[in-house]
Amino acid sequence: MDALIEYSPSLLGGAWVTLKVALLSLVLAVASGLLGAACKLSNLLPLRLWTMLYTTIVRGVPDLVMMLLVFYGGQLLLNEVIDYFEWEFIEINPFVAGVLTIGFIFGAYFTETFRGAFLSVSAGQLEAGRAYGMTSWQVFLRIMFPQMLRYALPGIGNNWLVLLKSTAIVSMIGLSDMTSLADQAGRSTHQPFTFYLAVCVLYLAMTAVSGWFLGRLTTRYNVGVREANV
Amino acid sequence: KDWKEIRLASEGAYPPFNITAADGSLQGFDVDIGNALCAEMKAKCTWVKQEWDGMIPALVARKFDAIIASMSITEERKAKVDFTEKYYASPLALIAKSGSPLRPDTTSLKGKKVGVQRGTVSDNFATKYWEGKGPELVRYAKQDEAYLDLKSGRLDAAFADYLEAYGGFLTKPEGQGYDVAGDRLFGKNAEEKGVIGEGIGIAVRKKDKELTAQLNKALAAIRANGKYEEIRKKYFPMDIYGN
Amino acid sequence: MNHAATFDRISVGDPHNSIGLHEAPQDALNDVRSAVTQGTAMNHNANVEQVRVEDLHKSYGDNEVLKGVSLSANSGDVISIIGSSGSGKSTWLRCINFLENPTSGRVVVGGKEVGLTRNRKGDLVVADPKQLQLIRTRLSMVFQHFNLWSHMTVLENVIEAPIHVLGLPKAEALERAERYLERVGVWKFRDAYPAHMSGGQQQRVAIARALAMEPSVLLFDEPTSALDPELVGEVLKVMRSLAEEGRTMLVVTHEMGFAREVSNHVIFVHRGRVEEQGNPKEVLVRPQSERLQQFLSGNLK
Amino acid sequence: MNHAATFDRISVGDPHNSIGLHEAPQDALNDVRSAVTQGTAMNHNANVEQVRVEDLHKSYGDNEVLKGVSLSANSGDVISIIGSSGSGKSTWLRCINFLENPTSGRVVVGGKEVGLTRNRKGDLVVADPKQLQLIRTRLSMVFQHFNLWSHMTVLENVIEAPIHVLGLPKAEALERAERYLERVGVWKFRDAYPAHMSGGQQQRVAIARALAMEPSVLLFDEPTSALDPELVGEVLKVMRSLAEEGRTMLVVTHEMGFAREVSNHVIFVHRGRVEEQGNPKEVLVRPQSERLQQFLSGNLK
Amino acid sequence: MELFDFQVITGSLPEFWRGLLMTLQLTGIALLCGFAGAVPLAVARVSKNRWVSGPVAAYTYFFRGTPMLVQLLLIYYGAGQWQWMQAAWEAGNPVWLLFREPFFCALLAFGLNTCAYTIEIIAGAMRNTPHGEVEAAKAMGMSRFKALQRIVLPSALRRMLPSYSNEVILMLQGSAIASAVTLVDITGAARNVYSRHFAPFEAFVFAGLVYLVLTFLLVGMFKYAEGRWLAHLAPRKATKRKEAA
Ligand SMILES: Nc1ncnc2c1ncn2[C@@H]1O[C@H](COP(=O)(O)OP(=O)(O)OP(=O)(O)O)[C@@H](O)[C@H]1O
Ligand SMILES: Nc1ncnc2c1ncn2[C@@H]1O[C@H](COP(=O)(O)OP(=O)(O)OP(=O)(O)O)[C@@H](O)[C@H]1O
Ligand SMILES: [Mg+2]
Ligand SMILES: [Mg+2]
Repeated sequence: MDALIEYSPSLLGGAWVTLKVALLSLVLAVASGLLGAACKLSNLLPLRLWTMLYTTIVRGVPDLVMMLLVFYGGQLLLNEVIDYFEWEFIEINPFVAGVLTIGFIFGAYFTETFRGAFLSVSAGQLEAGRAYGMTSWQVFLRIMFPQMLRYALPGIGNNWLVLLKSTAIVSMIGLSDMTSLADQAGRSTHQPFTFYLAVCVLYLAMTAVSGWFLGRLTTRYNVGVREANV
Repeated sequence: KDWKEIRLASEGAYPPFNITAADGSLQGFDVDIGNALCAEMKAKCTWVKQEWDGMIPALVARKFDAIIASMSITEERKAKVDFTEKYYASPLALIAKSGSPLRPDTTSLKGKKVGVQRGTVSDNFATKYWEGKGPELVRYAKQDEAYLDLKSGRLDAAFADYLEAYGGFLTKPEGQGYDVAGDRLFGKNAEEKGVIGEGIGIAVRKKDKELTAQLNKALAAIRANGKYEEIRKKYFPMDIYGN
Repeated sequence: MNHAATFDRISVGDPHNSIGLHEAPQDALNDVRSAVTQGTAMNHNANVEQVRVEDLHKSYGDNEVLKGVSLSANSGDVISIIGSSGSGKSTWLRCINFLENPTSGRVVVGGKEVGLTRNRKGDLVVADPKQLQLIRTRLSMVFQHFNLWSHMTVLENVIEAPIHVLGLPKAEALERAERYLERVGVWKFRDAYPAHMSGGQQQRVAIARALAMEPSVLLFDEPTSALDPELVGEVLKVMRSLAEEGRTMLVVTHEMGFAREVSNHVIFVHRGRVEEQGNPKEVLVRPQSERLQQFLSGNLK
Repeated sequence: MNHAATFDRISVGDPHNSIGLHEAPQDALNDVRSAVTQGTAMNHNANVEQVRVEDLHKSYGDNEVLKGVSLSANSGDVISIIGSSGSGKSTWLRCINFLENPTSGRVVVGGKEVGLTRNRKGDLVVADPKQLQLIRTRLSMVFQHFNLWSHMTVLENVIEAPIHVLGLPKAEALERAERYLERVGVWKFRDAYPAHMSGGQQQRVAIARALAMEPSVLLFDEPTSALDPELVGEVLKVMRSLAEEGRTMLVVTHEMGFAREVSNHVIFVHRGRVEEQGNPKEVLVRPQSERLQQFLSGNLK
Repeated sequence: MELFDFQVITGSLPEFWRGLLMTLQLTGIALLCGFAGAVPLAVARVSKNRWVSGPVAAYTYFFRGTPMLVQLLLIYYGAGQWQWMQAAWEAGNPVWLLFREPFFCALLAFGLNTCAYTIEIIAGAMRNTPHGEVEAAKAMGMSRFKALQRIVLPSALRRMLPSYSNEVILMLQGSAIASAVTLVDITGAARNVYSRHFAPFEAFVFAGLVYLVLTFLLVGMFKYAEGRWLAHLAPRKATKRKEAA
């Protein structure tokens, strides 16, 4: 317990890193997810093929490998370029690389979630939008998106929780997130379980907050809907 | 480059050599040695914490300039990076319940489960000389997980760096009732010595020969001026450099 | 009708001709907007052709639903389209504003042909999305299943398109919404969500939503199916006054009384073909074709 | 009517009385099943009361939609419920099979009162779920919005309940499905999904789905709203033959012709109250109340 | 430095093969059990009765809220910590002996985890079943259970397919942490190879390729499943039907 108190400032610092990485990646992932879903449902074959490739490869390659490739592979390539031009060493910022990689990976998962939700919006609703002269963008923004969110929220919740925990892989590229700090603390103090449990509590706290927030969103986007009484 | 600034990396999860302090900073034998070397070289040191799995790729990708993380000098690693001279060396040891009749050889360990940390010298040694000849090898990601399983009874013995076992387990409360079983292994012949390795060194990019040379010089200097012994006494009661 | 002049004539399968439209789409849109905003001023000339459909075909897979249908509607025309279930009435209406892509045929809106090009599936699609939008702001549709936006209240449903498509200021859109919701008698439900309303109430909201666009052509797909006779009478009155304002209406309906009283032309569709058409007073009273006779004989009224 | 005897009489607000039902619910269910399976045999006695509703009230929040309505229907009765939009017709029908929980009132099905108890919200709910199911197998409903199961084909929609609720063997359910789908003319669409069908086709599937249950009472909510006159005639025929078989029907409708031709009793609902009722030949021709006169005056036919 | 040393891979193919089998067993069994458990629990999850839905909510909250690695370590190493557990092992208690096996511990952690996620996916889809369709089921005299079994669940299970494909793929990759409890799955094999040859790119990229192939197969399966079971949601698609002329 003493050890836990002693390490708590550093753990909380790690929690802050985790949260920052997770939230920024989420923004990126949702954006790429929406774009991906829109492409997958579009009439243009090349777009569909592209996103198909994106979602399959990105979901197919483990996060860890992706991280190694982007960060170290990318840096190696960059170094070649730097040496060629004899520039000063430019370092890929691990924070930026982490956010980009995780955002990019989870963009693929969000693509699938959003695609399923888009399919659930009844065709008539969209037709009405189109029939009134809305542009595709307006139909998307004003009709499809608000209605789709209701169907997507459960999936978004799942993806977010997985994403939150996946941020642990940034320790691979030298960022001290909450999990890696707890792991190191556990080993340094020979009390691994104390710190595992502490991590669980921190994650659960984050989950509780996001659960509350998702609940609010659900109420907001279920307005006007008669929920099936199952 | 004149190496007035050096970025050093360590893991921070390998007590007592490198650990993470409560404030998140790195501490331990490796870190003290690194700082002493920097002082000797009149260079400014910054420490980077890095997960073990990404250690060598990160060095190659120039995320930092040298690894001081109790990394054994082995042939495979030498293919990727250069090493300085050793800064300590450790024999291997079989850890089991105090008074256990087990010995570090295939006959005694027949049918027994022996835990090793994946990718360490003990793993290499056991794989080379024991695998398929009696003992069943179980590989762990981290050394202390092997100790946990040893205590819970899933393992009959753990095979590890003697110094790590000494500092990280045997002298700790959780290591009570456990001891080194049989002799410590230094390597009976040249081949075995080759596997056990030349000791623990500092890894440097192949390109930076100059840095390797400077580190070697500084290492010799702190061994000569007593600084090394001073640090060693802080952690271990016995000699750990070997010959 | 000067706004119509900005539509270019583009022939089927030749998207390159649409360059002219790309040069001034914004102007064209503003033009329509102001025309629409000015209300009915543009519709006074009763003999301007508003919609013409020529030889329209539509297949779903190998099921040919429309086998070459044509119609032409001038300002102030009310055309009823009748026919048995599954004969292709809804599909026809939906092809006119390109919610469904026809397999072949021509559509002329406001005097200018809609530029079409073939997509990979072999269906015709509008070559220029801007033109498609323009067309759709001029043709408002009331759906068979209402298709009210379920996440919006009644009022939001009605002001949505005027504000975001026509670009009306909110105050004006609200004023329109009040006018038309009052006209169909559902103003008091303005803050309810569609899911909490009765069928007839929903249908009237759908009508108000279409009216609030003040389009030159209205497409109705069974606009009174959920209404009681009294309301049918009300809606009938509304539609008559719209016709007098010079608006064109195409109405798919099952109510022969409705077809007889309101429209000046009736088209009987059978198995994807126009079987008979003409003045409803004649066609419905003295049907020529056997099919129409049979169709009308089931009629109770 | 021996199966009706297994329904217990339970008074409102006293769920403890329902013990008798718990003792033999399975028997009761089998009983109904066999009765239903025997087809129409049970319905020959034309003077058996099938449904009675007494003083039914229903509020949504503080909006009282039904203000005490009553009706009684014997075997073979066809009762039309007419009234303006929003007057509470659908709500009434939905209260009869407890899709909506009434605020107060009594419902008697097949001669036995439905045991009711109050839930936390103060609405009346059926005390015994088993009894509720029994009631619902005897009262089949055709919805205003069809509510076909979107993930099933037409055929699957129709055989679903006969197999899984009545426990019919599949072969027999298929045979029934064919019979009724043929009867309403959509047998050829049996493998299509509802989303790919025209409005009238969907409505007919919904009717066939209800018929395939061969219930003693049918509740129709605007069963012909999406149908053309010819089909209305067809459905009319089907309903007549059902009435001759002795089935009871409650029909919410806007088609006065329909009410006049098919039903033997018509009820005019206005603002949640029964304003006038009686023989349609009289009521619809010589309406007494001012409201009904006004209501019918909008009628074109 | 050569970019990719193929020798490293060819030399370790048998190890990778055994790893592949381990990964398939782990994820396959965990997904099956997780799904089987998730269906009834999802029904409980959407129940209006708090005493029924509450415990399920607590369960999914915990398992979705904490890292699977930590859960696995707690189950595996945590079990080994208890004196009584060790005593039970000594005594040969068949139930507790299961906890001695890393395979069982991993399966337990994975199964509980995927079950929790799947519950939320199914429950979400169930809540979004079109209102009218549930009413129609009730009106046909279906009991609550029948309506669930015949209408709500079939419809929800179809609509959840895209989300569930995510879960399956996440589980496949999540199973990589099995190597933390001494199991040699694909990732474990890669780690062994990595530490033996010090070729991180070769080992991990090859493992990545194996996962990629597995994912391709899964995506293909899901695409097929969607084509088969989600046809009714496909944007107005042409259907071939036998029109009686
Ligand atoms: N779920 C609900 N929540 C609140 N109000 C409702 C709900 N359902 C219906 N209402 C209101 O109850 C009233 C009666 O509705 P009902 O559907 O019974 O009308 P109706 O007689 O069937 O009309 P129509 O002929 O238009 O179908 C309407 O004013 C409607 O707005
Ligand atoms: N998306 C679709 N895919 C395949 N076939 C379709 C689709 N939509 C409609 N159809 C078929 O096209 C035919 C015409 O449908 P349409 O909706 O135009 O009929 P309708 O004349 O409006 O009939 P109703 O009076 O019943 O509404 C029908 O046989 C229908 O089954
Ligand atoms: Mg139609
Ligand atoms: Mg109604």
